[in-house]
Amino acid sequence: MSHTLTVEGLATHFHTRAGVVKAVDGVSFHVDRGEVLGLVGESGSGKTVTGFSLIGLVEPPGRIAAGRILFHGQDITALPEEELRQLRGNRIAMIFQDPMMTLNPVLRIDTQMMETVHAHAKVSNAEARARSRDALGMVGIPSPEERLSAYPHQFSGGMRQRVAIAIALLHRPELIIADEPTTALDVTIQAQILAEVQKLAREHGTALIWITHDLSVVAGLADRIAVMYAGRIVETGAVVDVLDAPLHPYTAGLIGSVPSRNKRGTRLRQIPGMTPQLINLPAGCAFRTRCASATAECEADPPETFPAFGRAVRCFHQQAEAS
Amino acid sequence: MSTTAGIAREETPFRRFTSEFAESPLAVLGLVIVVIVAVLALAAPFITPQNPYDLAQLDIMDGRLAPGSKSMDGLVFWLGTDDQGRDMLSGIIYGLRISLGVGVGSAIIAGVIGSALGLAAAYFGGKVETAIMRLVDLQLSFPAILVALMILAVLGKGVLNVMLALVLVEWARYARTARGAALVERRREYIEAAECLALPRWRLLAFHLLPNCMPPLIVIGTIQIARAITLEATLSFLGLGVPITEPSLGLLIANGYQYMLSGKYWISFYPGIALLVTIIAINLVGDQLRDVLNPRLKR
Amino acid sequence: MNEPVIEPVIELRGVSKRFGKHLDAAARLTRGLRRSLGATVPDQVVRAVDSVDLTIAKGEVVGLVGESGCGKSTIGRMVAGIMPPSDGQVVWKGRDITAMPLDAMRKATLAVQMIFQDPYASLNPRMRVEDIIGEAPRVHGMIPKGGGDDYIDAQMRRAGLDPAYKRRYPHQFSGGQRQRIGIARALAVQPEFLVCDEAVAALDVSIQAQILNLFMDLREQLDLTYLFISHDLGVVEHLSDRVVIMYLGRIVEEAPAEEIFARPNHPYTQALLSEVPRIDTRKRQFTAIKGEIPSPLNPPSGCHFHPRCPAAMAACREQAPVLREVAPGHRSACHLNAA
Amino acid sequence: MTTWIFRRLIQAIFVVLAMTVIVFIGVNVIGDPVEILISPQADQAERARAVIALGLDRPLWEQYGRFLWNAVQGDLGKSFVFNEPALRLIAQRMPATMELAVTAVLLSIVLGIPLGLYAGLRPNSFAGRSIMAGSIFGFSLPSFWVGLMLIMVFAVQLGWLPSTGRGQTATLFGVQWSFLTRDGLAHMLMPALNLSLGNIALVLRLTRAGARENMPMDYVKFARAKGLSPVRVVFVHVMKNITIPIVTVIGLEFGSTVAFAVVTESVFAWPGMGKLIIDSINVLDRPVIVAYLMMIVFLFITINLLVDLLYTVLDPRVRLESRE
Amino acid sequence: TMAMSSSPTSVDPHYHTFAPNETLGIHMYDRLIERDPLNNLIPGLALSWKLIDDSTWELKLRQGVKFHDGSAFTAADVAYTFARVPTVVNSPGSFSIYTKTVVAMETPDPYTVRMKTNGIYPLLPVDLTNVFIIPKNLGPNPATEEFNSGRNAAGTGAFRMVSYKQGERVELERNDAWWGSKPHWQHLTIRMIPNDGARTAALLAGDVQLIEFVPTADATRLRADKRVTLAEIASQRIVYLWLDRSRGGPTPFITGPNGEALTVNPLNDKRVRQALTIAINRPAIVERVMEGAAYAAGQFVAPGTWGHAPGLNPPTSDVARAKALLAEAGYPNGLRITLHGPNDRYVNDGKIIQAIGQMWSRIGVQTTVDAITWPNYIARANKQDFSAYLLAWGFGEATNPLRALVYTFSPAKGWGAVNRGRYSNPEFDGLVDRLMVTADEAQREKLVIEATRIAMEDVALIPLHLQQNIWAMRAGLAFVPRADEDTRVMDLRPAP
Ligand SMILES: Nc1ncnc2c1ncn2[C@@H]1O[C@H](COP(=O)(O)OP(=O)(O)OP(=O)(O)O)[C@@H](O)[C@H]1O
Ligand SMILES: Nc1ncnc2c1ncn2[C@@H]1O[C@H](COP(=O)(O)OP(=O)(O)OP(=O)(O)O)[C@@H](O)[C@H]1O
Ligand SMILES: [Mg+2]
Ligand SMILES: [Mg+2]
Repeated sequence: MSHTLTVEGLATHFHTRAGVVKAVDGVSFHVDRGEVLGLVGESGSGKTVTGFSLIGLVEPPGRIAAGRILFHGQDITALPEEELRQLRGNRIAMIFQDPMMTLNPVLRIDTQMMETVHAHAKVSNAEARARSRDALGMVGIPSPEERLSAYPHQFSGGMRQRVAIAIALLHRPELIIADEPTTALDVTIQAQILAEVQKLAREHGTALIWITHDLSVVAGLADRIAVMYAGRIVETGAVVDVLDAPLHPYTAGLIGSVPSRNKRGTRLRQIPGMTPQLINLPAGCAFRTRCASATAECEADPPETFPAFGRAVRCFHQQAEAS
Repeated sequence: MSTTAGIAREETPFRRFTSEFAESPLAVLGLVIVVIVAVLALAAPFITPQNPYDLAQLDIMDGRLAPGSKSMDGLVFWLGTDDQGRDMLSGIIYGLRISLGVGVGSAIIAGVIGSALGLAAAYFGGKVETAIMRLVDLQLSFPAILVALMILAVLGKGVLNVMLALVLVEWARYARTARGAALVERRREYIEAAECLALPRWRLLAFHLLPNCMPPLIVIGTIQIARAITLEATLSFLGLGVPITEPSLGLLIANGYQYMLSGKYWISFYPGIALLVTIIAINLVGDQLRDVLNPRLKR
Repeated sequence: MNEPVIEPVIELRGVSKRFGKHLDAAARLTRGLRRSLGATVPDQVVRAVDSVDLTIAKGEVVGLVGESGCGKSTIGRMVAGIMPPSDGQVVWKGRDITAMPLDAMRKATLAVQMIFQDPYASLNPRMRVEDIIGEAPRVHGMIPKGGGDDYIDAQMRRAGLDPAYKRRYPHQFSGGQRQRIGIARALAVQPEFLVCDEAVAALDVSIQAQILNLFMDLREQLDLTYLFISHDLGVVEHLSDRVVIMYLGRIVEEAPAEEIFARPNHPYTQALLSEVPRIDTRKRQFTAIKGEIPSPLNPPSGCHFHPRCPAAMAACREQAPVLREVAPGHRSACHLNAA
Repeated sequence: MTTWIFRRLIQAIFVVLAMTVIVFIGVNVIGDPVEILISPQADQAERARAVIALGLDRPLWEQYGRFLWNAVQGDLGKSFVFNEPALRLIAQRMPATMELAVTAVLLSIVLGIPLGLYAGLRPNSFAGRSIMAGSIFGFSLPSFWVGLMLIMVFAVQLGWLPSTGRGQTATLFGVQWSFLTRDGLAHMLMPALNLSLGNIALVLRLTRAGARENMPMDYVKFARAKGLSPVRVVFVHVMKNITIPIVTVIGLEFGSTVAFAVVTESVFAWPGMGKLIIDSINVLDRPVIVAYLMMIVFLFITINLLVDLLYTVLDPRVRLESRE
Repeated sequence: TMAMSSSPTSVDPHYHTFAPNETLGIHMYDRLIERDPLNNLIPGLALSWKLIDDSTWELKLRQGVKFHDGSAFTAADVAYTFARVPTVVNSPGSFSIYTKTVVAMETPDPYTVRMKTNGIYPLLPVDLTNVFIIPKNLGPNPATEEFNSGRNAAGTGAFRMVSYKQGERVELERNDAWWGSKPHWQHLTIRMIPNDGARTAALLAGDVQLIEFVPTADATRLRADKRVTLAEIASQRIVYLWLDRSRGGPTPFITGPNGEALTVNPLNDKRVRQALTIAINRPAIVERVMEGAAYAAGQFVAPGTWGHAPGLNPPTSDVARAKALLAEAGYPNGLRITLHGPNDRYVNDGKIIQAIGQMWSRIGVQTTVDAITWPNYIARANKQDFSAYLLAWGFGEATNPLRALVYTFSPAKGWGAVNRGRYSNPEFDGLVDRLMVTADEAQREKLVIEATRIAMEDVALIPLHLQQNIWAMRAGLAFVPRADEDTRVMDLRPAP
């Protein structure tokens, strides 16, 4: 069985003045063709760094310290930069969080799209332009031909994000990493983009890693979910399983604190304490300081356990089934 | 970005700033030189062998002596003398005093005036802003050196006149910077919060807006000091500037320049070195300040 | 469900806010020139808030929802008294704020405090926490100059902060803690009314719950009234008694919270509610309202929503609908209701 | 666009008015041109005749009014000293200054941008740090001092380059240019370098700062995520963003460069406007001073205009309110 | 190629009485009467001149002289020139000061000119050494601009103009038809390099062959440099100090020793003036400040020159006596004074006043020195703004300074025009009045010497030194230095 992407024990560390930031620390997961994996976690838990690691764009002082990233069985971490470059934007694409910042403000949309075509395909300018136009049409931008010669600032945030998605689609990639692409957008616009992404996975069989901190979005979009906390994946599983029956106390807390899961006007269930600092994090379960069921045992690293088919958890005190 | 909860030591912004500043050894060296120069300049009357501004202490018969020569009454001129028999060492230290005084003085005055106007323009907006900014545009559309030349031609020489000219030339830069910074800061929510707390306006301007506009002002301040010193030197070189009996470094260089070709290098070489070292040191400090105080370079 | 008729604390009466670019002489000259040549030159005016009427009763929590740029924050600012309206009146306990004598106005301003969205930008980075919290009470003579440490400690504790941290600077706190500092700062002047402008939007989900709980606790302890601005319908639903929906500077619908979530009347509200991702709806099919949010610089004629509305009629294009009661306490601005 | 032109025009008129008033008053305060110009042998009657000949016997406001009236008709008056129209005098001298200033600016671009880019992309490398340290010298050295040193070393000691003057010129569009001949270029090298030193440092630092600021931006990362080559990322994506502040600053500095040519020209005996203006200030040749300053104002406005136009090419976000 | 120290303002020889214009002019034009290097009159376009009655001078003109445009030089050209001089428009310094004494002119034949003056005017030949002759066929009112463009630039001189670039250079070509001895150089380029250092550097770098006004600081070094030769001569430019005599009450820049205001002007006391002049160590200034390029002066002209008063030597410095004189005058504790001077006009002007400041301080006159740029300075000096101040005066012959500097300021007469100190002495004025109506040379010299003695003894002004004029050229060339500061390339030839 070959997954589109398999990540094994990925660790990405930043060597800063203040110490080593273990932004990603032993992360393993996989995605299959046509599958949407939701990568959920709080701010600073290492989601974005994971995303960048996957396409080899971790910049100094960061570097991949351990692990393998197998793309169709080929280890990306071992590839020379030039071959990696040919993968990027071609077979693996990424969409960034902030639509206002991802497009170069001083280059026209067509330039930014066509250069992507040219980077991976030897085609004429006319052909590149045609492809760009089609991609714009695909993400639902009206009158794409005219819009091609516009500048990013003439677009609203939602449209820019759709341009970014169109750029990601140019080469029909096998894998798209979407890093919170709708966080900055309004509800109605978010819905438009989610609709397009869904269509994409369905129609092209593209594998999708959807990074977000919003459980509700994942609930509606993803097939499987991976919950990150302090650089580690604490729980994975099918969306239905994880959301209905979280095994890790952190997952449970997270779900519990969503307002609509609580009765109106009552106090929300909250996770006490704060998200931890990743600098010089001590060994052991990073969540134990906030965890109600923590014991002395938790000062050791909890191993990954597989309590059910397709599920994995790292916790000594897994929650009871159903909440 | 992510925050520290458990740091035991109290970290004031100032402490953070100093520790970041100290990261560049070159900048620290610059600061040390600036301090030494400042101390030399302040203590000039107590440490120089001669008061180079007192004509009665000079004797043209000692003029143009090479470094290390002795005067008629036994004084050793370590760096030689100029054409008036002025001890170069004393002259340089006094010159530093004038140059630094002019530079720092004008920068401070211009800074205060300019920042006040800039802040007012940003905070009050409307007509006040238009009026002030038009004035700034007007000022900035003339090259500094020309303005200074004209002013000094009108006012005549003198340390105060040079300072006045420099202030007139420089205030607009501060005003523009202050306004730019204030326009950004003014939109920040902490200003709205202060308004919401019904704090008096002056308090808002002085304790909330101003301190947060300081970093860019400090940066251009240091750079303007260096610029002012250079400009003063250039003006003195062009024959406008400070009085000839109280030469600044620039005037010392200009005086010695005539002797360049005749091999009496020390008359302009040593003041030149002093000027250079001072300006470079100030710029080193300014450079590092720019990096440390620039929020955009912060991760 | 009828609200008991109690005194409104704050009332907006036909309040509008326009933002225009200041035209200098040259710009006026060209505009005049163009006009004289017969060209139509639109004024560059943003109608951020357009004749809004809103009444908030004592002890109530009103949620204000709408998409980006629709004027939520502007309303919040006008309510908090830090931005004067262009038109209309802001009435505080029956008196027009703008017409008040200075002293009373200051009191009114102090009574309405604001909690801001950005926990990083809303605290002066150059002040210690104790000064951030203590400055206003000192200035207004609530505590003695230089003293009042106990008072400050009490405010910090009430907001869930350890007073041991009071000599620290904002950058030494996490986002959630900073938001608490902001809350303590507001509470320190003993307000009756809090405007929370997206107060939890920037926070992590787990921290968000902590702050929301704090708001609810404070409401009980201090009998506070809230204007709760958010684009997160889940949060608004959880917290508010009444919900007001805005679209492009106008109120399109207002109703008690349960009512509006159960029976949304305005097409926009309906679309909004259907698109909100919910944790309980799995693997759903997203569909989207067509079109983009129009620019407030150049809003569509008539009902602002008509270009995106599935049920738009001819009248919608020409005439702006007014708010009409469709059920007790439930008002909506849609021509469909008139038909 | 129209608004913008109006704005510039109004501003220019104000600047010119303010400037002329200042010059008239200033010259009046400094002294009497006749005293300076007239032969020392002249007696009182001759002095009085000269005062009348130059129109200096009238009250100041009348002189000013007369000047304004003539200026509106395009006549800025004749030089007291040369008895030629001030404008023509300046026009004759301008090419020399302009070519010097333009060469200086070109030098600063050609040297400043590559060095700055290198220092910006490799901020922690030895070379990057050295470039930055070196650039401090660029704007710390007073330019007159550098000029002298250049002459000392290259002309007097080594004899490689001619010391002063403009050298051979060739005619193009009816104007004499030095850059068209080898000899002229040789003469121009030192003064241009001297004049550009500060600008090189400035451009270098701006480029470096721009590179440092832009490299961590999302759009750069996105460009890389698209699989673009590093060369394209740096030279198309980053460069175009860096160019904007550089163009502004070079534009603004061009005016100062022209003005600062005063110093360089006097050190290198370069026969440009700078020397003319210094001489004119010295002898209080008011028409020339006024005409020169007007020229500078005009230059500033033109440059601002060019910069703004360039802006719209470089930075699409600034579109001069043309879309209405 | 030669380098000038300052730029001519025009090629028009009658536009502006300005030394650089003259330097340019002598290469292109001739005058009726020329000066030899020591300022004695020698024939120019006129071969001889004599008084034929009290008010008429007759000049015999040189024959066979041709203008550059080919026309022959005749008396009509002289008349034309004299008629043109006062009509030059906008002239900031008109040559009519040299021509206006000529009230009428007759040209009895093409080679004779008779000039009539108003009464006796012995100085007319001297005036004539300033007026360049231009050809009559330039037509009425030739415009200054046309000279600059080269169209009118036709003289009889040794060179003809090829091109003129204002402020930069003038290209000239030898006029082989010139009547004088043929210049060595076929082409002459005159470059303007006002910056002293740059000028010297240009010579050292070999860019130019001759430079004028060598700065004193460089002269020392150049003397030792094998690549160059110097030519030096004492000039007729006296550097001196004015003392304010225009005020009876307090003078603005003198106070008592502790800054207290005075009620009288101490400078009206001859003892004070004497103290000030003998306080100055002139040899020290000459040696240290001027680096030897000057001659200490106790009167206007150098020894050996016509009009030199024998025995009137530079006052020797004597601190003790100066102090005594001050005490005698009632200032035993000295005075405070501000000494003014320009800083950009004369050779080492700023340095000289500083040196004097040192010397005065030693006799108890605490001196502040203030050097000001020329425009400002001269305007204030003309308004008698200062108390003690430095100026210099260049003159052609000995009567000139007496008449212009020391004679009582009298606008009506046009005498004492530059008597800025407002010194006035009837006895002296009487002598000069007599002098100006005396034609006999010996008698005149006697009167000059007597008047000079009176002025110097009374310390009408404080003479400091006479400048030395220095030219420098590449080795292997020889140049005739001139007392009148003119630079004539005709006098530059390969060294024999
Ligand atoms: N260049 C860097 N240098 C040092 N630390 C870094 C760097 N980039 C990221 N980190 C650290 O790595 C950790 C993970 O960051 P990451 O951006 O992946 O978080 P995230 O889960 O994407 O958060 P968010 O939801 O806020 O986007 C953070 O603690 C961050 O401080
Ligand atoms: N100071 C201002 N000057 C000019 N326009 C403004 C100003 N403040 C707000 N606006 C405009 O008014 C409109 C409403 O702004 P407001 O901030 O109230 O929206 P909002 O609903 O709070 O949006 P968001 O959800 O993005 O915060 C926007 O189009 C905005 O651009
Ligand atoms: Mg992220
Ligand atoms: Mg808002």
